[in-house]
Amino acid sequence: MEHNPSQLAQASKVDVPDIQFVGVTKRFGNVAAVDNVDLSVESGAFFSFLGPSGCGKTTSLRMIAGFEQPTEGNVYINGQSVVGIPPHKRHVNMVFQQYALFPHMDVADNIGYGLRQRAPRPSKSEIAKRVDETLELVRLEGYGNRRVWEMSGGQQQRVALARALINHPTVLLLDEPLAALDRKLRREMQIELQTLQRDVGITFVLVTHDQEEALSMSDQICIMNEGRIVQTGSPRDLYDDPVSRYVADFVGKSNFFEGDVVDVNAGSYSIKSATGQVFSGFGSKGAPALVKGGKASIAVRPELLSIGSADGGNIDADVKILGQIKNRIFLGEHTEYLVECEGLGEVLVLSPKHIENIRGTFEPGASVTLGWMNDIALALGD
Amino acid sequence: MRLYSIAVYLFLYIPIGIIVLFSFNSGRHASDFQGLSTMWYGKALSNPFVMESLVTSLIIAFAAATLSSLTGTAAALALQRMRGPMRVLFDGLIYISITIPGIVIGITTLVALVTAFDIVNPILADMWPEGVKPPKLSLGYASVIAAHTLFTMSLVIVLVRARIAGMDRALIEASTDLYATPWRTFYQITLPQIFPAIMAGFLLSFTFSFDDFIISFFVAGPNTTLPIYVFSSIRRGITPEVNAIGTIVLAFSLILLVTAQFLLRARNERK
Amino acid sequence: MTDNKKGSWLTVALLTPTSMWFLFMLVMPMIVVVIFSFGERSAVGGYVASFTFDQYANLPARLKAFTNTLTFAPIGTFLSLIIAYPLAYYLAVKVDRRWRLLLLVLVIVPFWTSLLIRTYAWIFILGGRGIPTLLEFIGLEGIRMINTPFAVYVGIVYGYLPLMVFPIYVSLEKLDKNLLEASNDLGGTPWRTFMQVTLPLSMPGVATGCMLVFILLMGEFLIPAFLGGGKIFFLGNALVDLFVQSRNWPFGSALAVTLVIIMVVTVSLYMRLTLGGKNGRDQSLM
Amino acid sequence: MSKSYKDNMPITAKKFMEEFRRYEKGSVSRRHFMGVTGLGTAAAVLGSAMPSMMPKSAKAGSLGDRLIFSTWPNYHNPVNVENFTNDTGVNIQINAFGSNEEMLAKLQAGATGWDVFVPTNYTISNYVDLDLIQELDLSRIPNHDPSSQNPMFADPATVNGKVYAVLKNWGTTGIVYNSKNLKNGPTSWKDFFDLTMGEGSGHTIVHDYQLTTIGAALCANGHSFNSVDAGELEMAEKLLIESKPHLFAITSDYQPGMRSGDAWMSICWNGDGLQLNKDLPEMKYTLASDGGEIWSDFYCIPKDAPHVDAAYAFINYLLDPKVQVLEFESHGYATGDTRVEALLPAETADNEILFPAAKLMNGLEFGAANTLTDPIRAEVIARFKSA
Repeated sequence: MEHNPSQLAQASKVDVPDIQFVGVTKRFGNVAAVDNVDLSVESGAFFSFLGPSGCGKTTSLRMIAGFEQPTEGNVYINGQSVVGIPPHKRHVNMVFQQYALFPHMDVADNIGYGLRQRAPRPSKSEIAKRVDETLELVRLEGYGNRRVWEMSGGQQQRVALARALINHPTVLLLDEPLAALDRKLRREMQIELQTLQRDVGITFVLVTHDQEEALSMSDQICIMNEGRIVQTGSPRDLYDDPVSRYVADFVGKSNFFEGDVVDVNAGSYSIKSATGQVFSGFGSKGAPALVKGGKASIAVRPELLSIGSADGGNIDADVKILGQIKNRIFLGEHTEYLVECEGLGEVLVLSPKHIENIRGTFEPGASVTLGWMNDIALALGD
Repeated sequence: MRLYSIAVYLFLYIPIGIIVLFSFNSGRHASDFQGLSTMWYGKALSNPFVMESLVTSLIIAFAAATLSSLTGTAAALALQRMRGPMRVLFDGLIYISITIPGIVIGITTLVALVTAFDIVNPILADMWPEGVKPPKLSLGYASVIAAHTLFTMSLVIVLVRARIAGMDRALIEASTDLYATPWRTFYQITLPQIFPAIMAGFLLSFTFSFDDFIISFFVAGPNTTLPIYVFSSIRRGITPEVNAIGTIVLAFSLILLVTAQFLLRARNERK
Repeated sequence: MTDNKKGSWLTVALLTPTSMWFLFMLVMPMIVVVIFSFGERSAVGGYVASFTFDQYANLPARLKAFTNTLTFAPIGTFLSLIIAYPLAYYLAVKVDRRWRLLLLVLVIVPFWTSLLIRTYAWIFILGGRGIPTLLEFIGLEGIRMINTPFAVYVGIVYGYLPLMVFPIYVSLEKLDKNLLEASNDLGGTPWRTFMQVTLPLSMPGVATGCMLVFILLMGEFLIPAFLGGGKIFFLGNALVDLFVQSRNWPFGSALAVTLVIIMVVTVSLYMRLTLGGKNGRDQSLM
Repeated sequence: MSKSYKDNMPITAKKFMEEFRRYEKGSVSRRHFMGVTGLGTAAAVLGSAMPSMMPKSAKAGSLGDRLIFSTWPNYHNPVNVENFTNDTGVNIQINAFGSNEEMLAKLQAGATGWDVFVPTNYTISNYVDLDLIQELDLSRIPNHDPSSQNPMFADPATVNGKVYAVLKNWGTTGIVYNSKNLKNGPTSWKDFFDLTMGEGSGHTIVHDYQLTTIGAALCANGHSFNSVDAGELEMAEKLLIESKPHLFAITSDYQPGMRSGDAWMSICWNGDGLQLNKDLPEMKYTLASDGGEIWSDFYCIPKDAPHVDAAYAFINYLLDPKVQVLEFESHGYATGDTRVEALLPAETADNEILFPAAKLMNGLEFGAANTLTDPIRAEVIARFKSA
């Protein structure tokens, strides 16, 4: 485990990750907010920390920024250890959750703030020029003289971005930057952030509890729980190959059928549920192997379930279970059914529009058959 | 509701009206209205004692307000980062110095200072070389300012601390994140943020000190503040001069307010 | 580590002036006064060292001052509250935004002339040539106002009204007007809306205002002296009298110590009751 | 007329801000800024209104530039004080006091900084005993002429053969009453208290310090004005407390109450009596047949006076007969100095309030030294006030 990234850095500059955590632990009192974390963020990546509140993602971000110092372990930025280095000496910048714009300064003064702290200080005209360029970058031309409180939420967000980006930091940190925006604006900003990141080529590190946000923007997502990293990977990896029920549950929606592992066969598992039915599923890539006799769940994504009439005749599936429709929600491009399956609990099914069009919809209360193919079912530990 | 409010404003302003009206009284006694005249303004303004006591009050109020703004702000900044028994001790002292009546501050300060001077002055006299007049500690500007500052400093601490507590900590983090050193963060971000509270503290302290009678009465030593002058004039037959002084002070405060408003507006327009 | 060390040095440096002030202007004077309170008055006035409880034993000689202070202070506070509240409510909720600031400033303007002079104006208004003369026109003769408890209460309410209006205004101003509409919308009569929504939400302001006024009234000296004609004695008056007329320092010290104890105990109790402990303290005092 | 009124203003707001900016940036000198903005004029006007603010270094001679003077309110002619300042360059700070006890309290607390103060006859020996005042060098007060002084009033200045004070003026303490409300005015302190608890209930003022109020009650009981006898004082306290519910006020500021008509009767010094009577003829000043106070006030120099030379010069100046005439016109008390009396209009000598008939004076007593410090009297008045 012990290696020295700065030596590596000298060996080949290109391979040095922008951010690297080695055995980082942060304790507040007796509580470990971050517990022995190793990770690295490649240069130019859009990297997200995802997890529920209190999982340690914000603390990790704050250790990169320098607001917190690790209790144990080492944080490297650009191959250099930054432990003990205060925030103002780190070449990273942050976009704060509530933006933290300076209320007593106008927009231009906010954006130029970082430049003004430089020694030697750039000339007034130089600062003004860079501020104008950055305003343009975030599409706020001409807003320089506005007071920050006169700006809308989305505009404030851009000012905060501009204030950080103007410094061309090694890494831009974003702490739940979209949390304060309404749904529609959030969607727009997600796209905008992604585009911006590609344009400026700076590494972005985002903290969010919103899986949709993380999935849609990031190259790499690090899912955390109780201070530890659960899984790191691309959005697709996480969705298709979650290493645990926790990840599958957090990334997208999933149905779980619990039971005991009764058979293990070359990466495929058989799990006996409470109803006595035996389901099989594949183990996930990168997940620890399940043990026979242990507890596990079969995970099936709702969009991969088929739904058909109670006689079960018209669906093509390896496994079929019976249930009764409890609730139905029409969502436009698909219909969402909540089906009560005796002994297995509630199962969520997403039925696409084109199929509904052909087959017709099921009314609440109707008895139905649910089915899936064995090769899409995953067997996951907790 | 509206009528009620008008009645309350009348209640607040009738005495003021009376003061102003009587200041134009040409008679010798405040409550004997004998005709309009501005003679008492002339008398008040040319009365060196009125002017001296006004200047004394201004000096004391300004010094107390400045001192308490500085020490109070410093203490509020320090206390905000402090925990444990020392914090509890300071909280207690602040609480007590705000709670105890001015009259008790005046008396305790008088008693303690007089006792202290009785001990220190002979020692000073002994220490000084023969033939040179030894310095002698006594009541005066320093003692009033110090006594006023005890109360006003705690006032500033409470005000500034509330402001710091209400301040977004992220602003400070944002500043350090943007390469500002702790000192630059302090004067570029923290100070402007808490400045309204410091200013409010300064003004409150100034007002308190300027209007204080009872503490000054005990510890002002040879100095006569305006309230002391007014008090002693009132006790043995008030003349319209006192009303004229009151009106002048009121007018002066109003002019200050309007000027401040004007300057603020000018600054905002520039922005 | 060095950062922490630097931080603690800074803390000490920032606190030094304040600590000096507390030590030399509060703690030591209180100690001296406590010592004095066990002494004796010298033959010509002043203090003679001694250890006796005589001064404390003589406290009942000022019983009336205690009972006066402890009746006038709470009643005066209450009167200020019931007169200030509707005004604060009017300013915060009813009045047009454009006029609000002006009207607020108008509440403080009277404070910019000496309390002494303003109180003195009341001597005239309540005196024989003032309101009683007006009352004679409508046939009410022989009404005396000045130098009565009524006059003292008028002086108290007049002197402390703004201190009550401001905190209440602040807490009412923060109140979300939607809440009032919501309550009305849910069928609350205006009175019920007031009792169940407005009043509870303005309690912090009420508590702050009451405490400010109460603290100041407990040490009041000028208002009873001027408007009570020297007949209505508060502890403040008794104290001044002991130091500047009788020159009985030990007895004055004992009285001062007693007053401080009463203040600290009543105010702590009050805060515990209304604010539920420590956290409310800062807000409550301002 | 077509021009805007603004043209006549010393400076427009905009111009002021411009100038202020320039001043801030340092491109303008302070003098220029003051001149352009008119602040210089304002400062000059203010300065001239505050003569004491502008040190008169040209005139400041060997006397120094300041003097602290503690006296009673409305007891001096401001013109005199101003003239003295103009002549000598000594600025005078006046502290006003309402009772001798208060002056004593201040001096006992020490560190007053006073250079000259005005005590009443009966307090002087106390000050000497307490070592609070200094012996006067009369050669430094050439305007003081012992032969022109009425010894009856001037004598308390000499203690143990040494002169510690010089006479300012004298007066009596009697009763003022409103003859419209009280047809049969009081002639004694007994009447005073009887009327208070009877016909005039709710309309009487007594003083807020010990000597006169306790003295009046003592006289009403047939005792000496100056008694320190515990039994007699107990009776006096009883009378006072009994009368308290019937009082209008306990204050030495009795003129407003009398003038407004609220009060009908008060313990009164003759100078105030004179002032009241002059303005409102129904106000009658009378001495009580069963006793009362006669008093004289003095100039003294405290032991630790910081400006002794100025103090002597000031006292000497105030004793100049012509200056004393001006003083008299301001306060209305007889000076006890024949040189001054000679300069006053003839009718002054006939004024009964100023100079009461000898038979009335006979019952009056000078305040006794021990009343000032007596602990029982101190506690009696305090208990009465807080009862």
